[in-house]
This record gives sequence, structure tokens and C-alpha cells, in this order.
Amino acid sequence: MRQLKYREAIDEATRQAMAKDERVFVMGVGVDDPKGIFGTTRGAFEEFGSSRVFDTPLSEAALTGMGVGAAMRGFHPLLVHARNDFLLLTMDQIANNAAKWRYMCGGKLKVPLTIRAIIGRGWGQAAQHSQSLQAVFAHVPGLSVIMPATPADAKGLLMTALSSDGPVICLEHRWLYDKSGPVPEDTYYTPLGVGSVVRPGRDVTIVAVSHMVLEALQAAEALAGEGIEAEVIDPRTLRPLDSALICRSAARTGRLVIADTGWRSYGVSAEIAARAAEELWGLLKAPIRRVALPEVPTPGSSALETPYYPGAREIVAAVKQSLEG
Amino acid sequence: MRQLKYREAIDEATRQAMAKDERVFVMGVGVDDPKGIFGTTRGAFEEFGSSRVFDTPLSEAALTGMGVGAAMRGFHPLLVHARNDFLLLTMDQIANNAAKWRYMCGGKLKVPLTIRAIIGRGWGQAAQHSQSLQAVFAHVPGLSVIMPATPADAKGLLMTALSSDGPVICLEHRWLYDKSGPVPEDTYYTPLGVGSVVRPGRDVTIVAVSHMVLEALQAAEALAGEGIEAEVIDPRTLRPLDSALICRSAARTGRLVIADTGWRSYGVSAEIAARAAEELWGLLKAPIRRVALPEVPTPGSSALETPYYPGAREIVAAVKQSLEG
Amino acid sequence: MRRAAVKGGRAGSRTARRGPGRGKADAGLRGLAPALLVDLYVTMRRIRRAEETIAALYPEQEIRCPTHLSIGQEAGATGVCLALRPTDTAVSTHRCHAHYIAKGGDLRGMFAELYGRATGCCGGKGGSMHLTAPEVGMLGASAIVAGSVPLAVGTALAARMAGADEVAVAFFGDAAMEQGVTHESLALAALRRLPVLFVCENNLYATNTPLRTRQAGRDMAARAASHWLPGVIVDGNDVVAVYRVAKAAVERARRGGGPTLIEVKTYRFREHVGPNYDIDLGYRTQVELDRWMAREPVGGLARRLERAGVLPAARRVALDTQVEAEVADAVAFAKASPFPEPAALFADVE
Amino acid sequence: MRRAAVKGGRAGSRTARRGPGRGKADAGLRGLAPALLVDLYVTMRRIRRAEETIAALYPEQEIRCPTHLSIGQEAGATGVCLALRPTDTAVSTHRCHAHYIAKGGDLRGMFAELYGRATGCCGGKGGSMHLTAPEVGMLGASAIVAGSVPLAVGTALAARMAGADEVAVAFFGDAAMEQGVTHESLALAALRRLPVLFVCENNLYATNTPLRTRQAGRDMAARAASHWLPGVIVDGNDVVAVYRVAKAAVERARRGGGPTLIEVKTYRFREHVGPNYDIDLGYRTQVELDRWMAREPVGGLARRLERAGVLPAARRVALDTQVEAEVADAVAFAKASPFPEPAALFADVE
Ligand SMILES: Cc1ncc(C[n+]2csc(CCOP(=O)(O)OP(=O)(O)O)c2C)c(N)n1
Ligand SMILES: Cc1ncc(C[n+]2csc(CCOP(=O)(O)OP(=O)(O)O)c2C)c(N)n1
Ligand SMILES: [Mg+2]
Ligand SMILES: [Mg+2]
Repeated sequence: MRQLKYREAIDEATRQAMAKDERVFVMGVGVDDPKGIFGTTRGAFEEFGSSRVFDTPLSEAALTGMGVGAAMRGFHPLLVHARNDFLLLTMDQIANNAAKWRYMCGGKLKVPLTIRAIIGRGWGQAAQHSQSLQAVFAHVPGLSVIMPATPADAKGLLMTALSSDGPVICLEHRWLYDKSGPVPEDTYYTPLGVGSVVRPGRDVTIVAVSHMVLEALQAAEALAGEGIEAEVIDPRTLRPLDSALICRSAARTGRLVIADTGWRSYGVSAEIAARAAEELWGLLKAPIRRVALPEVPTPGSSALETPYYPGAREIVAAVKQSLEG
Repeated sequence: MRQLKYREAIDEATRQAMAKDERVFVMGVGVDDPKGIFGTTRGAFEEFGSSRVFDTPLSEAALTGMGVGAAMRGFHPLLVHARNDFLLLTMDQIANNAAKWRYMCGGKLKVPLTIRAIIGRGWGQAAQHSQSLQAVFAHVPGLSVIMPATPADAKGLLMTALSSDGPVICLEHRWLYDKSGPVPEDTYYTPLGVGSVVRPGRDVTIVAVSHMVLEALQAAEALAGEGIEAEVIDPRTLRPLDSALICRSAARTGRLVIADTGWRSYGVSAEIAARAAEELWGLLKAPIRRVALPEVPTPGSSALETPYYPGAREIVAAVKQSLEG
Repeated sequence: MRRAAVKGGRAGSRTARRGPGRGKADAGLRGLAPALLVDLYVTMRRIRRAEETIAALYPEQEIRCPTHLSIGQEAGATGVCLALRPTDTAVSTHRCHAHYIAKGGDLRGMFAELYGRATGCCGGKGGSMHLTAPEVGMLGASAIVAGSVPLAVGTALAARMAGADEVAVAFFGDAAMEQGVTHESLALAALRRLPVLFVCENNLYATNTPLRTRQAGRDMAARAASHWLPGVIVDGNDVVAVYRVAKAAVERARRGGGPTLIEVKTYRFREHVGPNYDIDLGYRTQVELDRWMAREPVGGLARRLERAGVLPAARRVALDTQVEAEVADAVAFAKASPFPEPAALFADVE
Repeated sequence: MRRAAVKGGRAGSRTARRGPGRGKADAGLRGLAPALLVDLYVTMRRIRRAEETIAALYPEQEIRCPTHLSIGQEAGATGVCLALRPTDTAVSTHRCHAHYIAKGGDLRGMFAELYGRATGCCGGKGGSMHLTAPEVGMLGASAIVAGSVPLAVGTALAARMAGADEVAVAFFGDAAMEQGVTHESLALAALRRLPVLFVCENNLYATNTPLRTRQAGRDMAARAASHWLPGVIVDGNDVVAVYRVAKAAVERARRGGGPTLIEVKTYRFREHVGPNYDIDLGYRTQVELDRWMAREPVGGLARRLERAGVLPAARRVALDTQVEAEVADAVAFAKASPFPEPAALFADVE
């Protein structure tokens, strides 16, 4: 099948969704900039022009509220942020308005709003430009949270987000944009709440989120060399979360390792572990292991970035601990 | 010992901290109002005057930044909010500045800032005035999060917060202010990261947060009537979290039920369950049970508030499930 | 910043007394259709009586939600909303009863909502602070001060993209001018010349805190300047003056002339939240309250229209009776309505 | 809003050329001590050469963090900071090198920080966007646009509470005027008459987006009016003009006269982030760039001081050589410094 880069898949999804549905428009800081947002919005700008793809002032909070208002009025705004850290400026509009308006008015109005934001990493971007805040959004009822890890999922999930009638937060890891993979040319819609088995295996289940999926696949490769067959599962969406798939797999392998791009405590790995512990009572052969960020802000120095970010090596180590029971 | 109401304990802690340390001052919307903040700040206003206790405009974001700036300049601001929902307006200042400044400057500056906010409940305050957002803050390294459930802890933990040299988020449940309990008259400092056994028991461990401690005690009372001895543990602080205490107890009882005032998914109950599952491998006799809010915003109608909020009844049910294994 | 009328802006002061003395013709009413003037009166009367009824019933504790009454402020909501079409939209705040009613929201739906019933305008899920009636353009309200302001900018943007000549109104209080998002919204609307009316009802207080302890200046309209949109001050207890200012801003917006910030100078009679008077709290003086009550807008317009021969006493009494019946019917409907089923808890989430 | 000088505000235009023609005495310099004028020059030169050195070394990929250079904008940071005392405080943005240096921050600490070394001014933990030197009042910087603005209001409040006559400065760019928190901060400082200088360095762009597509007007100082504080526009490529405006605002603030918003009209020569020129991106014209480069502040002051006989060429060359040595020493120090130990990762958190 045709190969596309992650960034190209997002660009294609955006343009196909806009072509199918004139209510979809794109706004955000730098969305019309050739260098902006890793080139994921420029294509739409060139195809649909500045009336449907427009640059904005640095007023993230009001822009989010604008998105909610435009959504209530029958449009589907795609609001784009260069970094998910900036979403912290918009938490009131996201959690108090976007997530709740439909509920507060008894379903009379809906808020079809998609918000894309990038998880930064590396090159000393440091504490305020490299956070991975999915747990914060996944905690809020009324929101959907998607974290595509492959080009195919990036397109399929974004298409679904842009056709859904509620607010969706799409978090994209910076290190995924240049990765390639097969992507169907037609429009297709990857359902929310359905994870995927990225690599089948019988000995241990590794649930990995976003960029950690790639690390998990590397880890699985290395483990295979030692005769250990790891099954890698990508939940793809965190809210809703496909616990059934995770639990089926872990029930079979008896071992579960969870790898997240965010902080460990009160993070995504905690919810997955908690659900598995609840539902897999008596079925696990070893304690669940979590691979996630240590409890500190992102350091600037490259010398500290290395020990800060866990990866395939740490996943392999966690799997081995798990195999030792 | 002398009995005080929760609200009185907070008032006393504030005044004692201000008397001991002239760098402590109080600001927030309505802090000088006799009816404001459940009367927890008026006493300090009357004792120390408007130079150290002052009302503010409705600019929560800038006020938080002001707090950070004043803290860096050697003061200890106590910023007070009538509802923790308003903290969503200040997430950038809390998570990007207060929590990270010390780290970003390599420890050259510290941010001793205490932020109090109230968890609303009942009387149809609905979706935007009744959230319980502790999980959001507990996830962020650089912050401490405290949730006192008793008057004694309210005083002791607030004293500690006001003498600590980092940012502390103190979340107080509205239904606790009129509860009474013994409170020492002298100053004392309840350490962060040390939970308390509120009621000893041998059959099951109930970890309860904030107002859920009261529900857990009711549940324990009811269970005792049936010969079931529940141990009730109040972690008191969520970041740092006293997992050791929780695990020691659950290791002994073999059964763990967690009750939180927030939403279930990606909530506080998930982290506690995840840590227990990791550390109590082979020591539990039944799956961990979680009692938390359903995955919906707070409804307005009293007819819906009742099914929305779990309490002693649900805790009792969870305990019984746990005893059935 | 412009003052809508000599008497505008100094609301509460001597110069603000509306209408001429006996005999003289009322220039303020010139050119306005009698039907409109009567409608202004009936709408204000409906708001007033609905809220007085809430206040009267509140002690029964069957209205189980916080209620922020607009008694004394009816002219702002009424003057603005009657300058709108049903297809024009409005968003509001915690104090949204008047906006909901003035925009044409159904009284039964409002009372049922306050009573937490399934028949409420929000199915009982929102309560007093989130009244919604999309069928007449009332898109709801946020209980977070200034939270709904940017929504109006978004609906205006959407309307333009849809090629509709709708106008969007954001109602908010003086304290909302202290929230950054309000300033971002004003600037965004000005930048894109969007058809938005920013209506700031300045009642001089936020909860029990006077404006002077919250802002360095007194006029909210002054704050429009730095975002490059016009700001207008109007006597918020003169519904006719409010209507004229709103009408002009609406027409300007519809023509593509861009947004306007309208400061409506007015005053709240009852406590910030709840049914009672609160002079005992001591944050405002009886003198101040009396001065504003003397300029109470509903009775004020009644006398004025009678003087001008637009609405004779007899006809007014008939209309008042009609309003009483509407309100009584709405209360009865609410009380007789069922509460939502527990299952409703899980509906309308994602 | 006030324009600091006839030539202020129209920066980049003809009228903005500084200083008199040959022969005539330079009125702009009148009353300023030669030592100060030389200090203004040396400080700007230090900033310029430090940043040109960063640009030159960046391709080595040993500076492993995003660097936002102020080349062309040195006059703003310099003119303001030399009007301050070391005990006065400043906070800054992603583009903070110039503020750090002008405030008196140590060059070794800065370069070591850029190189991610343990000897960096933030121990290697902050990088280019968070330069901090509390010992000289540089309290750090936020990489979130406008994120640090309210911090200055807080340090000013604290200084007043401590009975100190310190002044707090918030440096920010034109895009920070689009953030609500900036407006909240301006209003708060005005309300409490706090000793704050809000210094908006308007370089006409945010990343690659021109001001006109982001704001409805051109003058940032105009945005002070609605928060009831004075706004002043100054030619940001004339360090002497900046110094005079800052000095006046600082003295006013110290006297308890309250905050001032100073708009420094200036221009960035290099790309938004990184060492290169970016005319190829097409978001600005060569003509515009050339016009501003012709008004480049460092050489401009050099010529002016030479003309005025304040700083003869020979002495300037000596000073320049000294600056070269400082920068070279700082780079050598940085490159020779150790990286932080992994254990440092876990220090300075709670
Ligand atoms: C962001 C935020 N802060 C504080 C509150 C608490 N609160 C509710 S209403 C109110 C006063 C609002 O004053 P104003 O905007 O003037 O409206 P008014 O009540 O006078 O109509 C306050 C402080 C809130 N709801 N939202
Ligand atoms: C809240 C926020 N939004 C977006 C960004 C991304 N960003 C970094 S710098 C910048 C441009 C800022 O422009 P300005 O404030 O004028 O400062 P300048 O870079 O021109 O010095 C942007 C958009 C950010 N850092 N923070
Ligand atoms: Mg008000
Ligand atoms: Mg700029």
C-alpha cells in the first residue's frame, strides 16, 4: 500500500475532511506558515485558502472559546497548537466549556471541536515545551482524547475526530512526524475506543502510548532475539479506552508492561494498570510494570535528557522483571 | 482537647502562620468578605489588616503569576479561590511557572506559594462549580497537593504548606467546613507525605480522600455492625503520597477499597490502585475496588445529584464485593 | 468611548432622570413604534415578575440551585434583546434569567429548570446558571466569569462563514472586564471585524466587592479603546436608551462594521445570589440603593409610556395580569413536572 | 499614549534617523554622563557579539537548545536595564539573552547554560529560554508567551510590602499583548499603583506572522489606556531615547507614581529562532530589512558617540577588543565545563 509520512497523513486527513464537509475549518498560531506545525496545515491552506485556514493571534484561551462558539453554531473547528504545553492556557475553555456545554444544556447543543497539539521532545526545549499532558485531558468527562502513533491511525483517527460531534483532543508526538507507514488513499474512519495489536506475541503484553509504541516495537524486536515474544498493544485513544483489548491480551500472556510518554504518578499508566489489576484478578503471573517519565520537569541539558526519557531499553528491562515474576 | 470546626482550624492556621512569619500574606477574590471563603480568611483580615489580607479583581491567572513573583521575591503568598474549578484559569501559571521555575533556574530561586481552593458540592451548583480536580494537580512534578479531611489536619497541613519553600495546592471540600474535631492550640506542622490511620481494622483497608474519609468512617461503622473491621486510611497528601502506609495496611488486611471525591478514570484512585497492585503482588485476597465519580459532568438537578455522588453505601458495597473475593 | 446620551453614563445621578416633566413631549420616544415600546415594557415586566416569584418561592427550598436575580437590571437585557432577531445569538453568565427571557426563552422551561425537572430547558441538568434556548438564539451561559465571552466571537465567526447576517451578543458583568479572556475576545472580534455586541452590564459590584477596589477606572467602555473597537456607555435603567444604542450597534455589525462594546450602567437590588436584600452586609449604602431604586426601570417605563399616551393604565393592568398568568402557569408546570430519570445522568456526555 | 520623541514611534521611517548632521551638537545626548553613554555602547556591543558568536558556533551543534537571537534589538534591553539598579528586578521571555546580559548577567554562566553545562546559570537545566541571574536581579524567563508578565507585578508587590523602593520590569514581545494575562497584569499594576515597567519590544512579528494579521492596531502603547496606566512609544533602535524614557518611568515608579507601559519599536534581523537570516521565507521584504539594518543600533551609537566626541575610535576599538576577549573566555569556559551529573536530574524539584 502507499506509504505516507505521519505529517502527510495528517495533512491528507485534514484536506479530505475539509473537502467532504464544508463546516470544517482550521485555525491556530502559524497554521498558514510553510514551516508551521511541521507542515501539517499548509496543504489545507493552499487548497482551501485563508477563509478556511487562518493564522491567529496568540490568544489561545479566547481561540478555544471561539472554537466552542463556532461549533455550537454548526461548524467543526480544527484548532491547532504547536505545543500541548500551551493548552494549559485554555484549560478553562476546554474543561469548563467544550467538555460540559452539551451536558449543561441537556443535549440541546453539541460542541464538535477538534484540538490538535504537539508533544515536544529534545534539543533542550526544556520544562515548558516538552510536556506530555494526556492524563490531564483524559481525566475530564465530555472530552475524547486520541494519540495516534502511526500514519494510518493519524489519518483515520483525525478523520473520525473531524466527523464526531463532540470535542476531541488529538496529541501528536513530535518524533512521529517523519515516520512512514502504509496509509489508504480513500477516506476512512478509525473508531474511538478501539485499540490495535501492533505486534502479536504470547509471552508478555506491552501497552504503549504514542511515541512509546515505536520504543515498544524496538523492545519487542530485541526481546524476540532472546526468544521472548512480546505482544504490543496501542490503545490509540485514551478516552474512551479499550480496556477489553488490553485485558484479553494480558489475560493470555499473564504479564503486563505499560509504557507512557507522560509522568508516572497520576498518569495514563496508572489508569491502565488499575483497570488491568481490577479485571485480571488471578490471571496475571507477575506484577504490572510501568515505564514512564520520572517525577521531575523536563531538563534542558542534553546530558540530562538522556536519563530523563525512558525508551526501548527500559521497556526491555521491565519485561524481564515481569518475566522473573 | 479543644474542639474546632474545620473552618476555624484553617482560620487559626492562617493567623498563626502570619503571626510567626511576616512574609505570609493572603489574597484572593472575597478574602476580606465576612461571608467569603466560608469565613476562613476574615479572621486574618481583622487581625492583620488590608495590607496583608486583600481582596482582588477577578484575574485569577495574573494573580497566580503575581503569587509566583512575590514568592520569588521572598514572600509566601496564600492565594485563595472560592472554587477549585477556577484553578483551570490558572493552569499555565501553576504548572508552567509555579511548579517549574525552581527547576528551570537550577534551584537559584524558590516559589513558596500556597493556593487554597474549595471543592463544591450540592444545591445544584452543577458542572462548573462542583469539580474535584486533585488528579490534575497531583500529576504535575514540582507541586505538592494536600487534601485535609479533619480540622486537625487542616491546621497542621496548612501550617506546613505556609512554611514550605515550594508551591502547595490545598483542596478543601465544602462539606467539611462545619465538621468539628480536636485541634491543638499551639502551632504544629503535619508533614507532607505522611498519611494517617483514621480507624484501625483487620479485615479490609479503605483508603479515602478528603470528604470521602467521613463516608468511609460511616461505612466502617456500618460494617462493624456486621462484624467486619475496616481500617480507614487518609493519605492526607496526594503529592507526595504515602504509599508505604497504604501498602502496609493492605498487606495486612489483604483487601483494598479506594474512595475518591473525583472522577474515576485517570483519577487519584487509579494511582493508588496502581501502586498497591505493584507493591502488593501476591498479598491481596481480592481485587482492588474503586469508589469514585461516574464519568459525567456534575448534573444540576438534585434528582441527579443523588445517583451521581457515591458515599458510605457504595463503599460498604465495594467492601462486601472485596470480601467475596 | 462615547456616551449614548447626556444622561447616559452618570446613571444613578441627578442628571439621569428619564423623560420630560408633565406636559412636554417625550423626545426620547420619538420614532419608536408603540408596539415596540409596549413590548419593551411587557418583557421587563415578565423578567421582574418571574424573578420576584423566584424570590418568593425560594424559601420553599424546592428551587434547589443558586439563583442570581437581575431585579433592577431588566432594562439591559430587554433593550439589547429586542434589538435582535431570533436568529441572532446570545450567551450569558451566572446571572442569565433576564437574558433568557428577553431573548424569548420559554418561561415554563426556565422554571422547570430551576426546579430541576426533566421538562426544564436543560432537562434539569444545568440549573439557574446555564439557561439555554437555542430555538430563540439563547445559546446558554457559563458560571465561570467571562467564560462565555469568546463563544460569541466564535458564533459570529461561524455566522459570517455561513454567509448569514446574524449578530452575536455576549452579556457579561463588570468583573468580566478583569478576565484576560474578555480582552482577548474584544481584540479578536475587532481584528476580524466580527458582528459581535459585547454587552457589559456594570452594576458596580462583583459579589460584595465594589468596582473601585477591583479596577483603576470607572467606565468599562473605556476599555474598548485599547482593542480598537468602539465603546459606548448607556444609562442601563433607561430601556429605550439601551434599545437605541443596541439597535445602532446591531445594524453596524450586520453591515460588516464590526463589534461594539456597550457598557450598560445599572444596579442590582437584591443580594448577589439568593432572594433577599442585603443592605445589612454593609458593603453598600442605603442611600445608594434608594437612589437607584428611585430609577427602577420597569415602573419608570410604565409611567413614561402612560405620560406619553402610549400605554394607558387600563391596558397596562391587562398586560400585567397576562404576565402574572404566564408566570403562575410556568410555576405550576414546573412543580407538576417529573424529575429526570437517573438514566439521564449518563446522557449527553460525549 | 505619548510618543517619547518626534522621531519615536515611526521607527524604520525617514524621520527616525538619530543624531544631528556633522558639526551640529547632538541634543539627544545632552545631560548624559559620558561614562553612561560608553556603558550603553559596551553593553549593546557585548550583546551583539555574544549573539553573533552563538550564531557562528550554532552549526557545531554543541549548543543543543533553541536560541532566539536579539540581534538588531539590543537597544531596548540595554536602554531599560541601564536605567535600573542591580536590586531592581527583571523577567523575560524566550528571547532573553539581551535582557540577561544588559541586567548584568555573567557571560560565562550564559554560554555554559547554552552548552548545557553544570556551570550554566541554571545548572544546565533551563537552557536558552530561562536565563536567570538573581544576584543582579534577573529573575528568569518563561518560554510561554506572556507567561512571565504577571511575575513582575508580584515582585513589585513584594518589594513594596518589604518597604524596598525596587522597580520590577517585565520584558515581552508584541505578541504578548495578545495574551489575556498581560491585560490582567497591566490592570492589576495600575489598580495598586505598583512600581512596574511593562516593556513591550515590538519587533513587528511573532515568529513569521506580521503584527497586522494579529492585531487591529499598530501601537502597543495604545493598549495601556484601557487599563488606566500611561503608555509611551519610543524608537527602539535609539538606545539613548530608550534610556531616557525608561529612566523617567523608573523614577516615577520609585516615587510611587505607578506603572508604565513602554513600547519599544524595533526589529529582529535574524530568523525567529536559530542563527540564520530568513528573508527566503518571504514573510518580510528585503526593503524592510534593509531599512532597519540601516538603523542598526550598535554601530549607530558608535558613530554618534564618535561624532559627539564622547567615544573616539581608538578607545572604542580597545573596548571592542575587551568585549571579544570576554566572549571568547565565556565560550572557552563553557566548552571546558562538565555536563551535569545524572543525579542533578532529581534536584531542585519540590
Ligand atoms: C472565574 C471566576 N471567578 C470567581 C467566580 C465567583 N463569582 C461568581 S459571580 C461573581 C461576581 C461577578 O461579578 P460581575 O461579573 O460584575 O457580575 P454580576 O454578578 O455583578 O452580575 C464571582 C466573583 C466565578 N464564578 N468565576
Ligand atoms: C502561549 C504561547 N503560544 C505560542 C508560543 C510559540 N511561540 C514562541 S515565540 C512566539 C512568537 C512571540 O512573538 P513576540 O511575543 O512578538 O516575541 P518575539 O519572538 O517577536 O521576540 C510564538 C508564537 C509560545 N511560546 N507560547
Ligand atoms: Mg457586577
Ligand atoms: Mg515580536
